[in-house]
Amino acid sequence: MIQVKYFGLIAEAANCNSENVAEENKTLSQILSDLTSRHQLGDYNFQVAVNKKIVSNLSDHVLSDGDEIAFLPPFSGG
Amino acid sequence: MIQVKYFGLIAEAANCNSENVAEENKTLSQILSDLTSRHQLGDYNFQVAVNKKIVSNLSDHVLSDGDEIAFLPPFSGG
Amino acid sequence: MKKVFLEGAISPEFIADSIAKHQGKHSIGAHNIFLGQVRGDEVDGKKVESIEFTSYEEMANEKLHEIREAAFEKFDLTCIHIYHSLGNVKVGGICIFVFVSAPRRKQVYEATEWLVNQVKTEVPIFGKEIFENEESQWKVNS
Amino acid sequence: MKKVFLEGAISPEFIADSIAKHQGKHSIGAHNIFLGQVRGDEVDGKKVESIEFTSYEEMANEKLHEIREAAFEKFDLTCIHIYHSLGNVKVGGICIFVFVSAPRRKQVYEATEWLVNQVKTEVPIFGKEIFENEESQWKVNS
Repeated sequence: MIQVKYFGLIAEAANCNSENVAEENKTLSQILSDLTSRHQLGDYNFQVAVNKKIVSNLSDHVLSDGDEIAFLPPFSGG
Repeated sequence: MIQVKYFGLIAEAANCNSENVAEENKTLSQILSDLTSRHQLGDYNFQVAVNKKIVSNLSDHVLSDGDEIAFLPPFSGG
Repeated sequence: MKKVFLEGAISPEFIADSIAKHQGKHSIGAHNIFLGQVRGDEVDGKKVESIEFTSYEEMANEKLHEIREAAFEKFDLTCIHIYHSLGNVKVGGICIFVFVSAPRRKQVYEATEWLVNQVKTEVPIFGKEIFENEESQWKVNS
Repeated sequence: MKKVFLEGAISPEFIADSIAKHQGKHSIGAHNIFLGQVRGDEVDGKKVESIEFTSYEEMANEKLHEIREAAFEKFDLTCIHIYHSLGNVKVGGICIFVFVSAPRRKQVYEATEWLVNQVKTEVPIFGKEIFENEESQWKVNS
Protein backbone atom coordinates (compact mmCIF):
# COMPACT_ATOMS: atom_id res chain seq x y z
CA MET A 1 0.00 0.00 0.00
CA ILE A 2 1.00 3.58 -0.69
CA GLN A 3 -0.34 6.38 1.46
CA VAL A 4 -1.19 9.54 -0.49
CA LYS A 5 -1.56 12.94 1.20
CA TYR A 6 -2.96 16.14 -0.27
CA PHE A 7 -2.31 19.62 1.09
CA GLY A 8 -3.67 23.14 0.83
CA LEU A 9 -5.18 24.08 -2.49
CA ILE A 10 -4.65 20.53 -3.81
CA ALA A 11 -6.51 18.94 -0.89
CA GLU A 12 -9.32 21.38 -1.53
CA ALA A 13 -9.39 20.65 -5.27
CA ALA A 14 -9.20 16.87 -4.76
CA ASN A 15 -11.70 17.15 -1.92
CA CYS A 16 -9.47 14.69 -0.08
CA ASN A 17 -6.75 14.92 2.58
CA SER A 18 -5.37 11.41 2.34
CA GLU A 19 -6.07 8.00 0.86
CA ASN A 20 -4.39 4.66 0.38
CA VAL A 21 -3.71 3.21 -3.04
CA ALA A 22 -2.52 -0.24 -4.03
CA GLU A 23 0.75 -0.03 -5.88
CA GLU A 24 0.28 -3.02 -8.21
CA ASN A 25 3.81 -2.70 -9.52
CA LYS A 26 3.23 0.82 -10.78
CA THR A 27 5.91 3.46 -11.01
CA LEU A 28 5.59 6.81 -9.28
CA SER A 29 4.72 8.54 -12.56
CA GLN A 30 1.96 6.02 -13.28
CA ILE A 31 0.42 6.46 -9.82
CA LEU A 32 0.67 10.25 -10.12
CA SER A 33 -0.94 10.20 -13.51
CA ASP A 34 -3.80 8.01 -12.21
CA LEU A 35 -4.39 10.25 -9.18
CA THR A 36 -4.09 13.47 -11.17
CA SER A 37 -6.70 12.38 -13.63
CA ARG A 38 -9.01 10.81 -11.00
CA HIS A 39 -9.00 14.04 -8.92
CA GLN A 40 -8.83 16.38 -11.92
CA LEU A 41 -5.64 18.03 -10.76
CA GLY A 42 -4.24 18.54 -14.24
CA ASP A 43 -4.51 22.33 -14.13
CA TYR A 44 -2.81 22.72 -10.77
CA ASN A 45 0.77 23.47 -9.97
CA PHE A 46 2.27 21.11 -7.38
CA GLN A 47 5.44 19.33 -6.27
CA VAL A 48 5.56 15.73 -5.16
CA ALA A 49 7.28 14.43 -2.05
CA VAL A 50 7.96 10.75 -1.38
CA ASN A 51 8.66 9.93 2.25
CA LYS A 52 8.93 13.65 3.05
CA LYS A 53 11.53 14.42 0.38
CA ILE A 54 10.74 16.42 -2.75
CA VAL A 55 11.20 14.24 -5.85
CA SER A 56 12.48 16.31 -8.73
CA ASN A 57 12.84 13.54 -11.33
CA LEU A 58 9.47 11.80 -11.16
CA SER A 59 10.03 9.33 -13.99
CA ASP A 60 13.02 7.58 -12.43
CA HIS A 61 11.39 6.97 -9.10
CA VAL A 62 10.59 3.44 -7.95
CA LEU A 63 8.07 3.06 -5.15
CA SER A 64 8.09 0.54 -2.31
CA ASP A 65 5.26 -0.76 -0.21
CA GLY A 66 4.60 1.65 2.68
CA ASP A 67 5.86 4.74 0.87
CA GLU A 68 4.13 8.03 1.53
CA ILE A 69 3.39 10.32 -1.42
CA ALA A 70 2.42 13.97 -0.87
CA PHE A 71 0.92 16.45 -3.33
CA LEU A 72 2.27 19.87 -2.34
CA PRO A 73 0.97 23.12 -3.82
CA PRO A 74 3.33 26.16 -3.75
CA PHE A 75 4.51 26.83 -0.20
CA SER A 76 3.15 29.99 1.38
CA GLY A 77 4.25 30.03 4.98
CA GLY A 78 5.45 33.11 6.82
CA MET B 1 30.60 82.95 28.13
CA ILE B 2 31.18 79.60 26.55
CA GLN B 3 29.89 76.45 28.22
CA VAL B 4 32.26 73.49 27.95
CA LYS B 5 31.10 69.89 28.48
CA TYR B 6 33.26 66.80 28.89
CA PHE B 7 32.03 63.25 28.35
CA GLY B 8 33.04 59.66 29.11
CA LEU B 9 36.75 59.00 29.24
CA ILE B 10 37.49 62.70 28.67
CA ALA B 11 35.33 63.81 31.62
CA GLU B 12 37.13 61.23 33.72
CA ALA B 13 40.59 62.39 32.55
CA ALA B 14 39.73 66.08 32.99
CA ASN B 15 38.02 65.29 36.27
CA CYS B 16 35.32 67.69 35.17
CA ASN B 17 31.87 67.36 33.56
CA SER B 18 31.32 70.98 32.59
CA GLU B 19 32.66 74.45 33.14
CA ASN B 20 32.22 77.97 31.79
CA VAL B 21 35.04 79.86 30.14
CA ALA B 22 35.22 83.49 29.11
CA GLU B 23 35.76 83.76 25.41
CA GLU B 24 37.88 86.95 25.37
CA ASN B 25 37.86 87.08 21.58
CA LYS B 26 39.51 83.71 21.26
CA THR B 27 38.95 81.34 18.38
CA LEU B 28 37.73 77.78 18.89
CA SER B 29 41.23 76.39 18.33
CA GLN B 30 42.68 78.74 20.94
CA ILE B 31 40.07 77.75 23.53
CA LEU B 32 40.58 74.07 22.74
CA SER B 33 44.30 74.40 23.05
CA ASP B 34 43.95 76.18 26.43
CA LEU B 35 41.56 73.54 27.77
CA THR B 36 43.53 70.61 26.41
CA SER B 37 46.68 71.78 28.10
CA ARG B 38 44.95 72.84 31.35
CA HIS B 39 43.28 69.39 31.68
CA GLN B 40 46.21 67.47 30.20
CA LEU B 41 44.08 65.93 27.43
CA GLY B 42 46.86 65.97 24.84
CA ASP B 43 47.15 62.18 24.70
CA TYR B 44 43.44 61.54 24.27
CA ASN B 45 41.47 60.99 21.13
CA PHE B 46 38.33 63.14 20.93
CA GLN B 47 36.02 65.01 18.61
CA VAL B 48 34.65 68.45 19.31
CA ALA B 49 31.03 69.53 18.95
CA VAL B 50 29.87 73.14 18.99
CA ASN B 51 26.17 73.59 19.73
CA LYS B 52 25.64 69.83 19.30
CA LYS B 53 27.21 69.58 15.84
CA ILE B 54 30.58 67.92 15.26
CA VAL B 55 33.10 70.49 14.00
CA SER B 56 35.48 68.87 11.56
CA ASN B 57 37.53 71.94 10.65
CA LEU B 58 38.46 73.41 14.03
CA SER B 59 40.68 76.20 12.78
CA ASP B 60 38.01 78.00 10.77
CA HIS B 61 35.46 78.07 13.54
CA VAL B 62 34.41 81.38 15.13
CA LEU B 63 32.67 81.23 18.49
CA SER B 64 29.84 83.39 19.76
CA ASP B 65 28.81 84.18 23.30
CA GLY B 66 26.57 81.41 24.64
CA ASP B 67 28.05 78.66 22.47
CA GLU B 68 28.34 75.19 23.92
CA ILE B 69 31.53 73.20 23.27
CA ALA B 70 31.66 69.45 23.94
CA PHE B 71 34.69 67.15 24.17
CA LEU B 72 33.56 63.77 22.88
CA PRO B 73 35.66 60.60 23.16
CA PRO B 74 34.97 57.78 20.65
CA PHE B 75 31.30 56.79 20.71
CA SER B 76 30.58 53.36 22.17
CA GLY B 77 26.83 52.99 22.41
CA GLY B 78 24.97 49.82 21.59
CA MET C 1 13.51 17.96 16.97
CA LYS C 2 12.59 21.41 18.29
CA LYS C 3 8.98 22.48 18.49
CA VAL C 4 8.16 24.95 15.72
CA PHE C 5 4.40 24.93 15.24
CA LEU C 6 2.09 26.80 17.57
CA GLU C 7 -1.68 26.90 17.40
CA GLY C 8 -2.93 30.37 16.41
CA ALA C 9 -1.12 33.71 16.62
CA ILE C 10 2.24 34.04 18.37
CA SER C 11 1.77 36.41 21.31
CA PRO C 12 4.13 39.26 22.28
CA GLU C 13 4.38 37.56 25.70
CA PHE C 14 5.70 34.38 24.08
CA ILE C 15 8.34 36.49 22.30
CA ALA C 16 9.27 38.29 25.56
CA ASP C 17 9.62 34.93 27.25
CA SER C 18 11.97 33.67 24.52
CA ILE C 19 14.10 36.80 24.87
CA ALA C 20 14.21 36.47 28.66
CA LYS C 21 15.42 32.86 28.36
CA HIS C 22 18.55 34.11 26.56
CA GLN C 23 19.58 36.61 29.19
CA GLY C 24 21.48 33.98 31.14
CA LYS C 25 23.74 33.23 28.14
CA HIS C 26 26.59 35.64 28.67
CA SER C 27 28.40 34.89 25.41
CA ILE C 28 25.53 36.47 23.45
CA GLY C 29 25.95 40.10 22.40
CA ALA C 30 23.37 40.44 19.63
CA HIS C 31 19.88 39.18 18.87
CA ASN C 32 17.93 39.64 15.66
CA ILE C 33 14.24 38.87 15.49
CA PHE C 34 11.96 38.69 12.48
CA LEU C 35 8.20 38.76 12.96
CA GLY C 36 5.70 38.26 10.16
CA GLN C 37 2.36 39.93 10.83
CA VAL C 38 -0.87 39.19 8.95
CA ARG C 39 -1.60 42.20 6.74
CA GLY C 40 -5.11 43.48 6.06
CA ASP C 41 -4.59 43.50 2.30
CA GLU C 42 -7.45 44.43 0.02
CA VAL C 43 -8.03 42.18 -2.97
CA ASP C 44 -10.75 43.27 -5.43
CA GLY C 45 -12.37 45.38 -2.72
CA LYS C 46 -12.43 42.55 -0.16
CA LYS C 47 -10.29 42.89 2.97
CA VAL C 48 -8.24 39.97 4.32
CA GLU C 49 -9.49 39.15 7.80
CA SER C 50 -7.24 36.24 8.72
CA ILE C 51 -4.94 33.57 7.34
CA GLU C 52 -5.55 29.88 7.97
CA PHE C 53 -2.29 27.91 8.03
CA THR C 54 -1.86 24.19 7.46
CA SER C 55 1.31 22.19 7.06
CA TYR C 56 2.71 18.80 6.16
CA GLU C 57 4.14 18.84 9.66
CA GLU C 58 6.39 15.75 9.60
CA MET C 59 8.11 16.94 6.45
CA ALA C 60 8.19 20.55 7.69
CA ASN C 61 9.91 19.49 10.91
CA GLU C 62 12.54 17.49 9.01
CA LYS C 63 13.16 20.36 6.63
CA LEU C 64 13.36 22.92 9.45
CA HIS C 65 15.92 20.74 11.19
CA GLU C 66 18.04 20.72 8.01
CA ILE C 67 17.65 24.50 7.62
CA ARG C 68 18.74 25.08 11.21
CA GLU C 69 21.81 22.85 10.76
CA ALA C 70 22.73 24.62 7.52
CA ALA C 71 22.41 28.02 9.20
CA PHE C 72 24.78 26.97 12.01
CA GLU C 73 27.27 25.93 9.29
CA LYS C 74 26.84 29.13 7.34
CA PHE C 75 26.80 31.75 10.10
CA ASP C 76 28.51 32.22 13.46
CA LEU C 77 25.46 31.84 15.71
CA THR C 78 24.81 30.82 19.30
CA CYS C 79 21.08 29.99 18.98
CA ILE C 80 18.34 29.77 16.38
CA HIS C 81 14.65 29.58 17.14
CA ILE C 82 11.91 29.33 14.54
CA TYR C 83 8.20 29.36 15.35
CA HIS C 84 5.27 29.30 12.94
CA SER C 85 1.54 29.41 13.50
CA LEU C 86 -0.93 26.76 12.43
CA GLY C 87 -4.66 27.37 12.24
CA ASN C 88 -6.23 30.79 12.16
CA VAL C 89 -4.27 34.03 12.63
CA LYS C 90 -6.25 37.26 12.44
CA VAL C 91 -5.05 40.47 10.82
CA GLY C 92 -2.39 42.06 13.07
CA GLY C 93 -1.46 38.67 14.51
CA ILE C 94 2.08 37.33 14.32
CA CYS C 95 2.41 34.10 12.34
CA ILE C 96 6.19 33.63 12.10
CA PHE C 97 8.90 34.36 14.66
CA VAL C 98 12.55 33.79 13.74
CA PHE C 99 15.07 34.51 16.50
CA VAL C 100 18.83 34.45 15.99
CA SER C 101 21.50 35.12 18.64
CA ALA C 102 25.25 35.48 18.27
CA PRO C 103 28.28 36.78 20.14
CA ARG C 104 28.50 39.77 17.79
CA ARG C 105 26.05 41.54 15.55
CA LYS C 106 27.78 41.30 12.18
CA GLN C 107 26.00 38.22 10.77
CA VAL C 108 22.68 38.24 12.61
CA TYR C 109 20.75 40.28 10.05
CA GLU C 110 21.82 38.16 7.10
CA ALA C 111 21.24 34.95 9.07
CA THR C 112 17.69 36.01 9.95
CA GLU C 113 16.95 37.00 6.36
CA TRP C 114 18.30 33.69 5.08
CA LEU C 115 16.26 31.69 7.60
CA VAL C 116 13.03 33.53 6.83
CA ASN C 117 13.53 33.02 3.09
CA GLN C 118 14.27 29.33 3.62
CA VAL C 119 11.09 28.87 5.69
CA LYS C 120 9.04 30.66 3.02
CA THR C 121 10.43 28.72 0.06
CA GLU C 122 11.46 25.29 1.41
CA VAL C 123 8.99 24.40 4.16
CA PRO C 124 5.59 22.87 3.30
CA ILE C 125 3.30 25.39 4.97
CA PHE C 126 0.16 26.60 3.22
CA GLY C 127 -1.70 29.84 3.96
CA LYS C 128 -5.25 30.57 2.94
CA GLU C 129 -6.44 34.16 3.14
CA ILE C 130 -9.95 34.46 4.53
CA PHE C 131 -11.89 37.58 3.55
CA GLU C 132 -14.53 39.48 5.49
CA ASN C 133 -17.26 37.96 3.37
CA GLU C 134 -15.98 34.44 4.16
CA GLU C 135 -14.60 33.96 0.67
CA SER C 136 -11.00 32.83 0.57
CA GLN C 137 -7.97 32.52 -1.66
CA TRP C 138 -4.73 30.58 -1.31
CA LYS C 139 -1.84 32.85 -0.37
CA VAL C 140 1.05 33.17 -2.82
CA ASN C 141 4.45 34.13 -1.43
CA SER C 142 6.41 36.85 -3.20
CA MET D 1 11.36 64.26 19.51
CA LYS D 2 10.76 60.62 20.42
CA LYS D 3 11.98 59.24 23.72
CA VAL D 4 15.05 57.06 23.20
CA PHE D 5 16.87 56.85 26.51
CA LEU D 6 15.69 54.54 29.27
CA GLU D 7 17.24 54.16 32.71
CA GLY D 8 18.88 50.72 33.11
CA ALA D 9 18.30 47.55 31.10
CA ILE D 10 15.47 47.29 28.56
CA SER D 11 13.10 44.57 29.76
CA PRO D 12 11.56 41.81 27.60
CA GLU D 13 8.16 43.12 28.76
CA PHE D 14 8.94 46.57 27.34
CA ILE D 15 9.78 44.89 24.02
CA ALA D 16 6.57 42.80 24.10
CA ASP D 17 4.61 45.97 24.77
CA SER D 18 6.20 47.71 21.76
CA ILE D 19 5.34 44.73 19.55
CA ALA D 20 1.75 44.64 20.83
CA LYS D 21 1.30 48.35 20.02
CA HIS D 22 1.92 47.57 16.34
CA GLN D 23 -0.69 44.86 16.02
CA GLY D 24 -3.41 47.39 15.25
CA LYS D 25 -1.50 48.66 12.19
CA HIS D 26 -2.83 46.45 9.44
CA SER D 27 -0.54 47.72 6.71
CA ILE D 28 2.45 46.15 8.49
CA GLY D 29 3.55 42.70 7.32
CA ALA D 30 7.11 42.48 8.66
CA HIS D 31 8.98 43.55 11.78
CA ASN D 32 12.69 43.31 12.39
CA ILE D 33 14.14 43.80 15.86
CA PHE D 34 17.74 44.15 16.91
CA LEU D 35 18.69 43.72 20.57
CA GLY D 36 22.16 44.34 21.95
CA GLN D 37 22.88 42.34 25.10
CA VAL D 38 25.76 43.04 27.51
CA ARG D 39 28.33 40.26 27.05
CA GLY D 40 30.33 38.81 29.92
CA ASP D 41 33.63 39.27 28.12
CA GLU D 42 36.84 38.41 29.84
CA VAL D 43 39.67 40.93 29.57
CA ASP D 44 43.02 39.94 31.10
CA GLY D 45 41.29 37.40 33.31
CA LYS D 46 38.69 39.86 34.61
CA LYS D 47 35.04 39.35 33.70
CA VAL D 48 32.79 42.23 32.61
CA GLU D 49 29.95 42.53 35.09
CA SER D 50 28.06 45.50 33.67
CA ILE D 51 28.29 48.49 31.36
CA GLU D 52 27.63 52.01 32.60
CA PHE D 53 26.24 54.21 29.82
CA THR D 54 26.32 58.00 29.66
CA SER D 55 25.36 60.28 26.79
CA TYR D 56 25.41 63.84 25.58
CA GLU D 57 21.65 63.54 25.50
CA GLU D 58 20.64 66.77 23.76
CA MET D 59 23.05 66.09 20.90
CA ALA D 60 22.15 62.38 20.83
CA ASN D 61 18.45 63.18 20.50
CA GLU D 62 19.08 65.59 17.62
CA LYS D 63 21.30 63.06 15.87
CA LEU D 64 18.81 60.23 16.38
CA HIS D 65 16.09 62.40 14.89
CA GLU D 66 18.26 62.94 11.79
CA ILE D 67 19.06 59.22 11.57
CA ARG D 68 15.39 58.30 11.76
CA GLU D 69 14.50 60.81 9.03
CA ALA D 70 17.31 59.53 6.81
CA ALA D 71 16.13 55.92 7.30
CA PHE D 72 12.59 56.83 6.22
CA GLU D 73 14.10 58.38 3.07
CA LYS D 74 16.34 55.40 2.40
CA PHE D 75 13.98 52.48 3.10
CA ASP D 76 10.29 51.77 2.66
CA LEU D 77 9.29 51.63 6.33
CA THR D 78 6.12 52.17 8.33
CA CYS D 79 7.70 52.72 11.78
CA ILE D 80 11.10 53.03 13.41
CA HIS D 81 11.73 52.84 17.14
CA ILE D 82 15.13 53.18 18.79
CA TYR D 83 15.73 52.75 22.52
CA HIS D 84 19.04 52.85 24.38
CA SER D 85 19.87 52.38 28.04
CA LEU D 86 21.56 54.94 30.24
CA GLY D 87 23.14 54.06 33.58
CA ASN D 88 24.06 50.56 34.61
CA VAL D 89 23.17 47.46 32.56
CA LYS D 90 24.32 44.12 33.96
CA VAL D 91 25.65 41.22 31.90
CA GLY D 92 22.72 39.60 30.05
CA GLY D 93 20.77 42.86 30.10
CA ILE D 94 19.56 44.49 26.89
CA CYS D 95 21.02 47.96 26.26
CA ILE D 96 19.82 48.75 22.73
CA PHE D 97 16.51 47.94 21.02
CA VAL D 98 15.98 48.89 17.38
CA PHE D 99 12.57 48.07 15.94
CA VAL D 100 11.66 48.48 12.28
CA SER D 101 8.28 47.72 10.68
CA ALA D 102 7.28 47.71 7.01
CA PRO D 103 4.53 46.45 4.73
CA ARG D 104 6.88 43.78 3.34
CA ARG D 105 10.00 42.09 4.61
CA LYS D 106 12.47 42.88 1.83
CA GLN D 107 14.19 45.94 3.33
CA VAL D 108 13.69 45.45 7.07
CA TYR D 109 16.94 43.56 7.71
CA GLU D 110 19.12 46.10 5.93
CA ALA D 111 17.24 48.99 7.53
CA THR D 112 17.80 47.55 11.01
CA GLU D 113 21.49 46.94 10.32
CA TRP D 114 21.92 50.47 8.98
CA LEU D 115 20.17 52.00 12.00
CA VAL D 116 22.20 49.99 14.53
CA ASN D 117 25.45 50.98 12.80
CA GLN D 118 24.39 54.63 12.74
CA VAL D 119 23.59 54.59 16.45
CA LYS D 120 26.96 52.98 17.21
CA THR D 121 29.04 55.37 15.09
CA GLU D 122 27.14 58.67 15.02
CA VAL D 123 25.43 59.05 18.38
CA PRO D 124 27.35 60.38 21.42
CA ILE D 125 26.85 57.52 23.84
CA PHE D 126 29.70 56.26 25.99
CA GLY D 127 29.94 52.83 27.60
CA LYS D 128 32.25 51.95 30.46
CA GLU D 129 32.77 48.27 31.20
CA ILE D 130 32.78 47.52 34.91
CA PHE D 131 34.65 44.39 36.00
CA GLU D 132 33.95 42.07 38.92
CA ASN D 133 36.82 43.61 40.88
CA GLU D 134 35.32 47.10 40.38
CA GLU D 135 38.01 48.09 37.94
CA SER D 136 36.71 49.52 34.67
CA GLN D 137 37.64 50.33 31.10
CA TRP D 138 36.00 52.47 28.45
CA LYS D 139 34.26 50.36 25.86
CA VAL D 140 35.51 50.55 22.25
CA ASN D 141 33.05 49.70 19.47
CA SER D 142 34.19 47.38 16.70
